[in-house]
Amino acid sequence: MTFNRNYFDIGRLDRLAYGRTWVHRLDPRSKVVATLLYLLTVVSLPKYEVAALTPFFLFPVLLAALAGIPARFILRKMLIVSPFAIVIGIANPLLDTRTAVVIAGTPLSGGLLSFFSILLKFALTVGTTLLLIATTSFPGVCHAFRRLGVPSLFVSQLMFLYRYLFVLMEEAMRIVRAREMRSFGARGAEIRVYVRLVGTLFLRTVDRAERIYDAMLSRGFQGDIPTLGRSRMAAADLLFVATTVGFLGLFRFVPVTEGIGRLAQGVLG
Amino acid sequence: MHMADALLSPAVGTTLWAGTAAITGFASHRLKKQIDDRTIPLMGVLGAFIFASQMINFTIPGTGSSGHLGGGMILAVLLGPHAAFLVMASVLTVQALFFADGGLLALGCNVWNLGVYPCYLVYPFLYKPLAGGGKSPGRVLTASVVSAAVALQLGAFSVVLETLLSGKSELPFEAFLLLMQPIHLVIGIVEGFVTAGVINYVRTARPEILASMAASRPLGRDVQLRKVLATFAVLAVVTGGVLSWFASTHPDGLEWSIQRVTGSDSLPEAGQGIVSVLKRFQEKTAVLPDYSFAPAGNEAQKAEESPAWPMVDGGTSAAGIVGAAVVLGMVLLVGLGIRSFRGRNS
Amino acid sequence: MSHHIVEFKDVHFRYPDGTEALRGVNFRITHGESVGIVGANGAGKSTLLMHINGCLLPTAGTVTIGDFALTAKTRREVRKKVGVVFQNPDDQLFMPTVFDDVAFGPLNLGMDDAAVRERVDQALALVNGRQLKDKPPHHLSAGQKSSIAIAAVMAMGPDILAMDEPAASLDPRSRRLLIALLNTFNHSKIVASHDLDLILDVCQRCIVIGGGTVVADGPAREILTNAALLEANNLELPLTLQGRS
Amino acid sequence: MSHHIVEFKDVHFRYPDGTEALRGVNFRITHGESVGIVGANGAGKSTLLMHINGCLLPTAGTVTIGDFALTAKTRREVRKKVGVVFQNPDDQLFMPTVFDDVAFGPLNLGMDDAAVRERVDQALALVNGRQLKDKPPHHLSAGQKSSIAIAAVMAMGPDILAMDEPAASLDPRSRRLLIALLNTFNHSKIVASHDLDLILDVCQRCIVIGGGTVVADGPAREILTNAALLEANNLELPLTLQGRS
Ligand SMILES: Nc1ncnc2c1ncn2[C@@H]1O[C@H](COP(=O)(O)OP(=O)(O)OP(=O)(O)O)[C@@H](O)[C@H]1O
Ligand SMILES: Nc1ncnc2c1ncn2[C@@H]1O[C@H](COP(=O)(O)OP(=O)(O)OP(=O)(O)O)[C@@H](O)[C@H]1O
Ligand SMILES: [Mg+2]
Ligand SMILES: [Mg+2]
Repeated sequence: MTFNRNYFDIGRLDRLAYGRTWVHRLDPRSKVVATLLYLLTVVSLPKYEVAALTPFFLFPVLLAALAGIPARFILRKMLIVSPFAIVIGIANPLLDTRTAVVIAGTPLSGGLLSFFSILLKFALTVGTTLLLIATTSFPGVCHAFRRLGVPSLFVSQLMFLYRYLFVLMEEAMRIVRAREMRSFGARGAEIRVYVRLVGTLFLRTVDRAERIYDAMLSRGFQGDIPTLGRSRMAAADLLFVATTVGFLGLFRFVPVTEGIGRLAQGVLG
Repeated sequence: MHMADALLSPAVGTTLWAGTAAITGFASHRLKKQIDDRTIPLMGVLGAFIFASQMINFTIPGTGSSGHLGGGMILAVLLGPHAAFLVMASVLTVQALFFADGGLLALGCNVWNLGVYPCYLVYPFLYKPLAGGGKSPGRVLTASVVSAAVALQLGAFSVVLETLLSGKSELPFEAFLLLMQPIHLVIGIVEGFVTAGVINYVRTARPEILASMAASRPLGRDVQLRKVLATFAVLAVVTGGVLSWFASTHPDGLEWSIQRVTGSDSLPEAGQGIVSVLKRFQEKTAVLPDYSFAPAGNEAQKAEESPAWPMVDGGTSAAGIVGAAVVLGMVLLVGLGIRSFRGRNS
Repeated sequence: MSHHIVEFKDVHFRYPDGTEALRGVNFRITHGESVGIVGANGAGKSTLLMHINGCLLPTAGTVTIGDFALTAKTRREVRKKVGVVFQNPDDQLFMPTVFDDVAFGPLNLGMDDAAVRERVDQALALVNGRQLKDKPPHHLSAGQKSSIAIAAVMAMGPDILAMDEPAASLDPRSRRLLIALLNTFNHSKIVASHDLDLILDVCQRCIVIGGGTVVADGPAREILTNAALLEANNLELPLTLQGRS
Repeated sequence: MSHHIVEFKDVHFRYPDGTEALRGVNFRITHGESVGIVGANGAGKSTLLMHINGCLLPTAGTVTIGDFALTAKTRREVRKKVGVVFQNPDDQLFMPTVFDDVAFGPLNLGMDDAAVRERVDQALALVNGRQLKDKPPHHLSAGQKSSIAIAAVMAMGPDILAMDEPAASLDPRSRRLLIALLNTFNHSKIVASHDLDLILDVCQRCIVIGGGTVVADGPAREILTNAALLEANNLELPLTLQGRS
């Protein structure tokens, strides 16, 4: 059943992508470029940086809020993402125990700081990537890739993969269901049966590819997947990218958090 | 074992991005000339198949845990290296985008680890010789198990290197290696068995499919193989060069770990870091501040000449924490505000 | 004896992507009844059928089969009693030959080889499919696949039979045979279909599903002649009742 | 002008596994005719349809479409004239959004962007599907998928339309809409189906296929009321003609 969950989750993510807010309507290229710049900037922050990472939450939070993406859904998806980074990062506090900073009399080790840093980066990168799909749609991202110069053969793969992902996953789910129904938990999950199931799925996939190819030929396919000239980058897109760059530059190179902290301390104190 | 954005440094990420982008271009170019256009939908649908097949699981005998099909190896066998590589790259792209598994920056690493090795290294040099014509189920089994295991070992090893070179993790090299390699040996062997099973099943059920696929993939002919190899070698050298340059200028990753494991116990109380005025300036202007102009020399020296990070000063740090809390609060408020505004309007 | 009872009590089901496919379904089918489930595309018929043997479990409400409330724990037992034939026969034939496929269920029930062979033989005879025994399923025509999928379920000797759109790709003779087959099966049966004539031939009772709830429930003859009700649910009079000018 | 003629002359076809699916098929369909193809499961209907635009090429005999004998060389030309909708709409909607899918054909015909947009718009309007433009196909219902598959073919402006079992999973209302849609298309059309009532509603002529050859060929009304002929081919009277006691 865990797989079903996974599957339905991407179904939901996919559905969100067909929303109609102005974030959704931005040119996919501008969102792809902005996201990549964002990721690079976040990742470029030094190992022990914690406080300076916090302003970067503004970007995903703004995007999610403006595009009407339910925050809880994105958060839940973040939890089921492979925890590799966290598993690796959790070793840091154990290994790097040198005191790096003393705050209000409490010594904090370098490992602890770098672990927090990894956690924050994890949240920022994963959340923003999910938001890219949730606001752009997968076909949108593909079109953006193509127009940003990614080889068209590769992009065609991606589009077919996306289109048939849902079809084949449902097929696989129905196969699993059929097996479950007639196996009573007793047998039916051995490698031998498994290999046949996957083999069958494979054969049917190949047959399906054949039928798809026939359908493509029937509609004049000549070896290249044609595309229509899509939307042009509008003023809104340029503005969006420019704002993003400004935002990234500001938070990357100016210690904003610290300043705000001082200010707050000043006000309080 | 997808490499993750959060563990990555921009240098490692972009280097591998460049490497895999080059290979993607190369593979597309090659394929465009070779394939009959029937292969285009086939590749796409097989990518979806890799996902779908992962929804079906089996119980690993004697353990009660369950496994499923990997991807790179079986694709290489069925489609040949170029097509398999592109499909694998698509699969990983979808994982990065839809599941945020790995992430966009780490995509380069992941395509390298899970696509380049099985398709361009293991398949031509290990699988093909071992499997022979692929007619004998026994040889296919041996070849698949060995290939899948080796491919995954290479992949796992690369994850270790990439992580350590990125310098975000404190895990010592050897410990990390010990953590990664054995697990992936087991996974690789299981994957090999399954791969062989499926290939042999397909061969008995519909021999014509494997035959027709083989027909549309001329990589077996060695002229091209040599070119592939040359390209691969060049890329490997470039990547290796960049990585090792990077490693040598960035001591807080690999070297430090090794040093730590080899037991120079006189570890400094304070961390290494970026301190000098020049370096602070650097940090504020360069995109990759950690990596350029890093003073050569080993950890101990550095620690001696530099005060603790980041200029331990209760005030500053406390200000950092307070600031972080305030910033997060403001961000949250902004989000909630927009949401309730939208809610009222719709 | 409550053995072959199927009871839905306020069953709700939401697909994890948010689609509310069932919104409070209530009915009770007693032993020996034959019930047709009809409704528009997307009304929730298939979703409902998948609840009958626990392929899906309700998000709220309860499904009771015989003596068991259907839960993740009891569904294994329940599946021995309930045979379900789903909409797409392709997905149900997963073994390399027709014989292997029909034998899969009986083998998993732990029968010995001879008994399995006999079961398979009987089940194939039931759908006129003996000559297809050694064929691989992917080389069958659409209608042949449907027949085999039915045989595979019948081979397990179910007490309750549920079928989703069983006649969609059958030729008229095979459809007629299926109707006859269903009429000889005298335990409870539940058939979801757009083929209202088939429902009229096979079922005494008919449930109309619309928007995830039961819109109407009554004698098939009555429901399927109620033009206004049918119209409102994207249906129309069974063709045999429409006649032709 | 022989433009929209479809002619099969002694067409044989054997699948690679040895199954002889067609064994000498002969017929000629002239411009503007609407022809139903009926027959038992496995009779060879789908196989026949795949010959009409050269997805399969005869092992022996010739298929002529308009002025061309269909060969590996001419089939590209032929495909511009012949639109085929196969049995499974999922296999025909292969692009990631409805718009892209419908635009695929016109783009391949080399039209410019504005013309393509217009074509797509018209084709979608034809099937009442304009509002689905930006949806991905996997968010469509079965009936919607069928409609879009038809729109995608219609967007190429075919002179001849061939469809394999177009109504199989549609609810009665969607089926009725499809019948109306087919009746507005006034070039040649060929429909293979087990739904004899649909054939009767849409086609003037009917060809019965049995065992890979043409068993009967004549006016639909005549063929589909010939009980003995139908019986011999696993068929039966259309349900609307059967009435009910
Ligand atoms: N896997 C799924 N994920 C999300 N929503 C689904 C899924 N399967 C079905 N649905 C939705 O649930 C609702 C009920 O679907 P269901 O398949 O039960 O309808 P149905 O009555 O069987 O229709 P049909 O006559 O076309 O077979 C529909 O709105 C459908 O879009
Ligand atoms: N790919 C294939 N390989 C081998 N034999 C096939 C293949 N497809 C169909 N056949 C066989 O060819 C014959 C004709 O099949 P076809 O699919 O044309 O029948 P059909 O009239 O469309 O049947 P249905 O009404 O069930 O769709 C059948 O005997 C079938 O088993
Ligand atoms: Mg259904
Ligand atoms: Mg057919």
